[in-house]
This record gives sequence, structure tokens and C-alpha cells, in this order.
Amino acid sequence: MSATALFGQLLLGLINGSFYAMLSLGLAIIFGLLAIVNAAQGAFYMLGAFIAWMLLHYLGIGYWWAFVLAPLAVAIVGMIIERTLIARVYNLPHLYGLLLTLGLLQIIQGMFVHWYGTSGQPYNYPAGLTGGYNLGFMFMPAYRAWVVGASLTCCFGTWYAIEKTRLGSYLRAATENPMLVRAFGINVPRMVTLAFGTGVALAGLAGVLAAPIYQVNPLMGANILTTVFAVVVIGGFGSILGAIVTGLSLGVLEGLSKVFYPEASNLVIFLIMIVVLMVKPAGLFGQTR
Amino acid sequence: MPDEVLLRTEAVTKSFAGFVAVREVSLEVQRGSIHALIGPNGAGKTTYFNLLTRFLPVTSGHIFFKGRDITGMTPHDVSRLGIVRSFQISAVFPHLTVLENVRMALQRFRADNYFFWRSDAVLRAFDGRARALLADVGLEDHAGLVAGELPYGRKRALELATTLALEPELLLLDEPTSGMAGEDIGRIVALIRRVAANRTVLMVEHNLSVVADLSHRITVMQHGAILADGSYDEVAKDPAVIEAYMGTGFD
Amino acid sequence: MSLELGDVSASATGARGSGLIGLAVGVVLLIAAPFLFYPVFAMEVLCMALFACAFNLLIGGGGLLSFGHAAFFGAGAYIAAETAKSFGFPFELALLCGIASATALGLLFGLTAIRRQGLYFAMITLALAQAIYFLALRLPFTNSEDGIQAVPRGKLLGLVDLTNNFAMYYVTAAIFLAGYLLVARVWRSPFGQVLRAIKDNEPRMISLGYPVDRYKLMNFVLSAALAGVAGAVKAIAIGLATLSDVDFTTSAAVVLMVLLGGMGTLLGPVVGAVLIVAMDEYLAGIGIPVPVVIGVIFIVIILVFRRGIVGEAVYLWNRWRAGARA
Amino acid sequence: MLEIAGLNGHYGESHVLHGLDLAVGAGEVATIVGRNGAGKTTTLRAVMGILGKRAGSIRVMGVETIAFPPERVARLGVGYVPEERGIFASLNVTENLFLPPTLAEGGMSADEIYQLFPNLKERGRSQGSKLSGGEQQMLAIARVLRTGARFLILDEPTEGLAPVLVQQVGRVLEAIRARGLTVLLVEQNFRFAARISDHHYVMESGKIIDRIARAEVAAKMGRLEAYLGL
Repeated sequence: MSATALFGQLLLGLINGSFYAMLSLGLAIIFGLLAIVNAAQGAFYMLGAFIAWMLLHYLGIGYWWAFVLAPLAVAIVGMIIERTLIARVYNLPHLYGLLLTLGLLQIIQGMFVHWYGTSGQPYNYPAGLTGGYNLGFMFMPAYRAWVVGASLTCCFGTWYAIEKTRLGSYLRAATENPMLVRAFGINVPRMVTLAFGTGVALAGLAGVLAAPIYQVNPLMGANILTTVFAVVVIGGFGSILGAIVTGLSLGVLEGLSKVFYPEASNLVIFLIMIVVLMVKPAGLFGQTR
Repeated sequence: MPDEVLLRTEAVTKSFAGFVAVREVSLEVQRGSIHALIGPNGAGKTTYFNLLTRFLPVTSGHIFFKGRDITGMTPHDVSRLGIVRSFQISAVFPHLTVLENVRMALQRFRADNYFFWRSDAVLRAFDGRARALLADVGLEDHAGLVAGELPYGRKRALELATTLALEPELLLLDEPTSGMAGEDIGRIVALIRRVAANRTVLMVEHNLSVVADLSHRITVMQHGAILADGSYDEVAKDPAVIEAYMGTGFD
Repeated sequence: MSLELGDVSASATGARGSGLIGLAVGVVLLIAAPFLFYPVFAMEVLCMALFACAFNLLIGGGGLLSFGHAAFFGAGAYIAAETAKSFGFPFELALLCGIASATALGLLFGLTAIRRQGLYFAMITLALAQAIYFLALRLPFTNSEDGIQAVPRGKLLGLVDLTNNFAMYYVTAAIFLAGYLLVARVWRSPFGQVLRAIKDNEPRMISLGYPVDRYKLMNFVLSAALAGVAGAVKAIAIGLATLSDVDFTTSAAVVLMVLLGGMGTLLGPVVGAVLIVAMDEYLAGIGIPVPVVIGVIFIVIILVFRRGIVGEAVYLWNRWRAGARA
Repeated sequence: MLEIAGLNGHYGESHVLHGLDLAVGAGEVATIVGRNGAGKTTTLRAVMGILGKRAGSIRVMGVETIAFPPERVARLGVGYVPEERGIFASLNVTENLFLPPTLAEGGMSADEIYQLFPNLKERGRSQGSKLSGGEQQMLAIARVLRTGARFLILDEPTEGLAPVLVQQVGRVLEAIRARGLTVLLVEQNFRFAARISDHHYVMESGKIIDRIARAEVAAKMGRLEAYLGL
């Protein structure tokens, strides 16, 4: 096997891994505050990609604007949904939240399948990132380098915002004991809405980044969602850094398996999940409770 | 009554992430006695209970029941050995009827609980015993009610009947009178006295008049450790105990 | 902590006399159905209804929400189709092979997932089912996107020719009825009592000395096996095992059927399955996107109609009776 | 500052507060004493708006708050030190200290806080979960002094503390009183409460059954021991 193929798959694995990381990071933020597993996370990923495509296709707005506008639009849609629908199930058993977001997934995905079919819409590389660099051991496409850089920056930026800033300390405190945070005069319900917006915006951003690589497909969200759930089970909802590390390393492992045993590459993450559940049921970074 | 130690703990300790909730507690419970565990909030009594029933793993130390080391057993094995606990909050099965609640405990002794193809008519064999237990706690007229609809005091009585159905050798009661007032307390005290006649009871209780009324022996805990141990009169005179209850001033 | 989704007590403790009358009406309907509807459509409805009953056994009995039940349905379908077509197994044997594989898969899923509860349990089952989906996509005998087509029906016990739609229908109906009655019996067995109690108050059951995980696992395997029956019968009756049998959409559809009909009620899943399969057929005909409608129903049920159709009916009936008595 | 009339409250299934009446004047230190399970903590939770089921009337600084969510109660200028201290384990000391937003002018500055609690400065970067019980308590009190709250609610500040630390809490409370803040305290440690309280409210079975002013404490010691002692 050639070194070029190996490094190529590793790079793709890193890219996929950073998408897993962004989606599961969003899930972790939402889960921390809402105690809900957002099954629609995949739909928001797809929505991010589609909004970017629609901006270009209908309004002629290019990639760089879409990079900012699409996640913002996803966040707004998410916050509206949180206020109007999800807020109504906070007092019910947590599984109802999962079922509700499952319904949302079906609606959002179903509409796009209805309008655009299941074949992908092409989305061109943004101007300026079409070429690549020859690194000697491999050819590095410029757009892929940008995606790795942007998504890693985004992941670690989120980590920094949560772990090191004042707003992040609100978030961590409210995850631990929301009632007490409210008793200090902080409007936690509003924070919950913002956290949901942030969580889905991360998925939307991953969607924009993915658009030129994978095309824009209504089913792209459902496909990634199951993998992201496995990533979350493997990592556990315990730590932000844990979500990032688990996402990245599983992406890379998946990439490696494509090189060495391509038939099993789709299964490798699920096999790892089974092993982890046997050895450490709470997940690698989860708290045993 | 022979002086037989039914339960013994040896330097049992439990710490959570740097915080020691139970510190080297060594305690002996005599067979046939009512033994009360008292102390201010946060003294570690409920944690200690959870260690005894294996709901929490101990950090260090050993637990012996009838001379046998049970420190590493699973909760349901401990229960099968004859150590059964009640809970601070009412632990009934709210959607089952009162009779079914008690039967749930009796049914445990059947071997065919996994036989999903059998009719539950076989469970009627337990109805007589279940009704007798309900009569013991004054619930015989409510057998057909759904347990969730019982008032709070009666739920506690139902819980006790269910616990007794297991014929426990050691009954662990976690605050049997919590959340009750007035005549309910009197009723539950009489009940505990009656059912304790040929059993051993270890209970956590805050209501000191209940403790004074019922217990043969009292252990006072504070800050996770044992502060004093003895009869009610001995304990009540102990200056350390008085301080624990009335506190220390400051200047 | 077990999750209180649905409530089985309404039906499990319901009057047994009226149950018998209902059963008689049901049997008459089952007998009459192929004369009223296209028999193949009726078979499909019954298989989905049995699948929904299997799912309901899990959630109504133990309160565990599986998001990957299509894996068992699909395993039953693929293995029964393969053994009937490639190995030439007779109907009964192909059926048994399908059921056995679903049961084994259920045991594997169960052992992996049963230690986690609630949301994690749902996510784990979904992820495992996705692994099965990939297997169905990749394994040599499953023919990827095409699936296993033209599965022969064969003869029942070597006597009854099942290529006749009516014969096949009545065999399917008999299997469905047996499965339905099995669920009813499980809930009224000592085992079912234990499950209800675990769902009601799991810590208390542990303190009473029950090994609760073993009961939950057993119930999970039972539910997987029954889902396998539904899948196997469907593959042979319709003559087709495809990727859509193991797809996530099918897992979600079965959740919806049970939710719509009423979780934890005996009849609910059947009502839900009939409505959803019929709606599927109707909407596909007039070009309305089915998933969107399904999603909307999901949300409406969760926000305003959590008892489901049968659950609501039982609730209203009980209230009316209580009112009449007072 | 606080007037409670006919307050009823439930904790889970059990009815804990049975028509409670209580009033605390501005600048006063009032203590609720009583045995375990009498409903003391529940009373404080009801005032803060974090008790789900409550009915009756609670007026804080003249504003009816019975239907307020906790954040609106807090913004009237109320600081809360919960039982078990409520230090956030995932936040470090400094983050815990600066978590509560400023509610009004006149709170202590960071320098004043560090002067009163020198430990907190040294341990600024330690995680909340790594603090000793005494340090947690100091942090929990310091946290609300920063906000400018005029009315402090403290739930068993001496619980589980060694005598030296009880002394320290006592000095802090005297400093608070000297600043003219109003304090509602729940204490099991009666001798501690007796030193600083203007009024003692004795609670039993969800009701206030006696009110003893500071001047009467010595005379009524026997009665108090009967309420609280063994």
C-alpha cells in the first residue's frame, strides 16, 4: 500500500473525526443543560450544508459569507424550536425529549428529501482554496487543510470558551446545579436556549465545512448521527475535552481501517463501542453513576 | 437473650473525591435488639446504611453478617442473606395494587419468576400471607387500591409490610417517621415495636422521642465517625453529644 | 432509575371478561380481512403489527426504549429469506432460523446495552443496529441494495401450498394471533409482574433481592425474538428482504406505531401499525412526503397525546365508569 | 425585609410547611432553630423560590414573591448560602467567587473579600471539589457578599465544621451584621445562633411554635433545651 494512500486516508479520518467532535461537542453542551439527547443534531448538520448551498444557488452568496451566515441561521432555527417545542418536555421523562427530536429529524430531513431528492447537490470549493500543496510524502489539498484547521480551531475555541471564560463558568455551574445558579439571579432558561443554539450551530458549521467535500445531501445528517451517537457512548458525556479527543481519534481510527481493511471501516467504531461498553460502561470520560 | 452479634462493621470508611463521608465506623448490632443511629444532618448515617446494603461500595473496612464477610457482595445477594432496608422516601410500587406490592416480596422465593408463559394466577397462593401482613400494618381494607393513591403515612406502612414479607433477620429502617406528623408517628412506632419482637432492627431516626421510646442501644454519629455509643441515658448525658446537638458558641 | 413511559397497568389489570369478547371480535376481523382488503397488504399490516407488539413488550413491560429494533426484524427477514431461497429450507425451518438469529442478536445487544439505561440505552441500540445495517449492506448473501428477492413460500408442513395468498394470509394471521396472545400472557405472568415492578421502582426491587438486570435482559431477548418472528414471516409472505427492513427508518416507524396506538396497551401497537402502514400506502400514492407527516405525528403525540389512541380510550372509559359509579 | 404569612409547602410527596408565619425586620439577624425534619431548610427554599409547590404569601422588601422564579427573587437583592454550601465542583475558587452577578451597589470589593477570607486568595485556582468543608463554607458566604445583596439567607453555615472554623464563621457573621445587612439563618448549633441573633424562631412540624428574643434567651433556656435537646 502506498504512503500517499495512507496519509490521504489519515487526513480524511482527521476531517471526519473533527466533524464527529463538533457534533458530539454540541450534543454534550445540550445534554449538560437540557438533559436531552438531541437526535436532530444530524439534521442541523445537514441544514448547515443546505443553507450554504441555498445561499449560493438562489442568492449567489458565496462560501465565506455562508461560513458565518449558515451556522447563525441554524442557531436561530434551533432556538425557535427549543422555545416552542422542546421547552414543553422538560418536565417529562428524558426519553420524550429524544423522541421529540427524532420527530424533528424526520420532518427536517423529509422536507429536504422531498424537495431535492436523495442525490447530492455539488458545492464547489471556495475560490482561493482550490489548489493544494505538495508536502513530499503526500499531496495536501488546500481546502482539506483549511477544514482541519478551521474545525480544530472551532473545537478548541469552544473548549476554551467553556472551561476558561466567565460565560463558560455559568454554563458549567448551570450544568451542575441549575436551581442554585438561578438563585444567584442568573436567567438559566435563557441560557438553556442559547446553549441549544450554540450546540446546533456547531453541527451547522460542520455541515458548511463538509459541503464541498461530500456534496450536499439530505441524508448526510442521518448517516453521521448514528456514528456520533456511538462516539458519545464511547466517550461518555463527562468532559468537553473528552468529546473532542474521542471524536478526533475515532475518525482517525476509521480512516486507518479504510486503508488496512476497507470492508470493516464502517463497523470499526461500533466494534470499539461494544468493547468499551464491556470494559467501562460509563464511557472513557464518563462519570460512573 | 444470648449476646450474639448479628452485624459487625470493622473500620468501615467511605470517601467521595476527597471528602470522607464515613470514617472508620466500627459497630456491633446485637441479635434481637433495636439499635438506633442518630446524629446531626450530614453525619453520614444514610451513607453508612447504603454501605451496609451494598448500594455503595466501601472504600476500606469490612462488614460481617453472622460472622460472614459480606463486604464484596452484590445488593441483591445481601438482601437474600436477610438484610433488608426501607427507604427515606416512600418506596412502594405506585402502579401496583397494595396487595401486589406485598406479593412482590413474597414472590421472590418462587423459582419460576422467569417463566413468562405461566399465568399469574399461580401468585394467588400468596394472597393469604399477603393479607395477613397487610392486616399487621392496618392496611387489610386497602388491598385492592393502587398503591400510588395511598396517603403518605399508609405508604410507609405498606413499605414496612413489604419489607417484613421477606422475613428479614436484620431490618434497616431509614428514618421511618420522616415526613409524618402526630398520630401517624404513634402508629408507626407501635408498628415497629410489634414487628421488632423477634427481629433485629437498625434504624436511622431524627425524632428523638421515637428513639428514646424504642431503642435498646443508641449510636451517635457526627462528621462521619462514631461520637458515642450506649443506652439512651448514657448517650444523653455525654457532653460530646450535648455539644453536637446544642452546638458550640464562639467568642 | 427506570423511565415511566406508558403505563401497562391499564390493560394488564383490565377486566378479563370484556377481553374475551374483544378477542372474539378480533378473530372475526382477522378471518374477514383478506376478503375486505388485498391479502398481501393485510399480511404486511399484520407483520408490522406483530413487530409493534414485540417493541411494545419491551417498552411497556420494562420501560426500556430501543432505537434499533429494526435490527431484529431485519435479521429475522434476511436469514429466513436466505435459508428459504438458497438452502431450500421449508417454511417452518426457515422461520425457525430467522427467529433463532434474531434471538441470538437480541442476546448480544442485550448483554452490551442492558447495563446502561434511558438515553444511553437508546443510543447504544441505535448504534448497534447501524452496525447491522452496514453488515446487511456488505455481506455477500444480502445482495446490497437489491436485497433478497423472490423468496419462495413453499408448503406448510409439506401439505398446505402457501403460494395461495389466502393460505399464506391465514398462516400469517395465526402466527400474529399467537404472538399477540403471548404478549398478553407475558404481562399476566409472574415474570410480567416482576417487570412491572422493576419499571415502577427499580431500587426497591434490588433491595427486595431481585437481580433486575437478568429480568430486563430476558425481556429484551424475548422482544427481539418476537421482532424476528415478524421479520421472518414478512420476508416469506411478501417474498422480499431488503435494506429497509434493517434501516433506522423502520426502527423509528415501530416506535411511532406504538406511541400512536398507546404504549403499554395490548391493542395499541396493532392500531398504530394499521394506521401507519395504511397512511404510508395512501400518502405515497398522492405524493405527500411520508417522513414529514410521521415526524409531525411524533411531535403532536409527545406534546398533547402521550397516552396514544388506545391508552386515551382506556383512560376516558375508566374515568367515565368512575364518574358513573360516583 | 421579609414577611411570610400562611406559607404551605411540599417537598416531594410530603407536606412539609403547614401555614408558617414569620417576619424579619431590616438589619435584623433572625434564626430558625428546630430539630431535623422540622422544615427549616424547606422554608428557606420556599423563600428563594426553588421549592416547587408553595402557597401562601412571601413578601421580600415589600414585593410579593410567592409566584417568582428564583432569579427574580435574587434580583431583589437576596443572597443565598444553601445547605451543603453549593460550591460548584467543576469551577475553581475564583470562578465560584465571581459566579453570582452583582445585584446592587455596595457589595464587598474583591480586596475586602480577600482580607476577610485570606484562604480564598491562596486557593484561587483550586477546583471547588478539592476544598475542605471549612473553605467551602467561607467561599459560599464570600460569594454572596460580593453581590451587594441586602438580605442574606444562610442554611446551617456551621454544619459539620470544627470548632475553630465555627469561630471564624461567627466573626464573619458579625462583620455582616456590622454592615447593616439583614440575615435569616437556619442553625442546629443553638449556642452559635444565640450569640448573634436578635430573634429565634422555633420550628416544629412545619410551623413556627415559639419566638424568643435575644434578651429572653437566658430566662427561657430550659424551654429551648426541651425544644432542641435530647
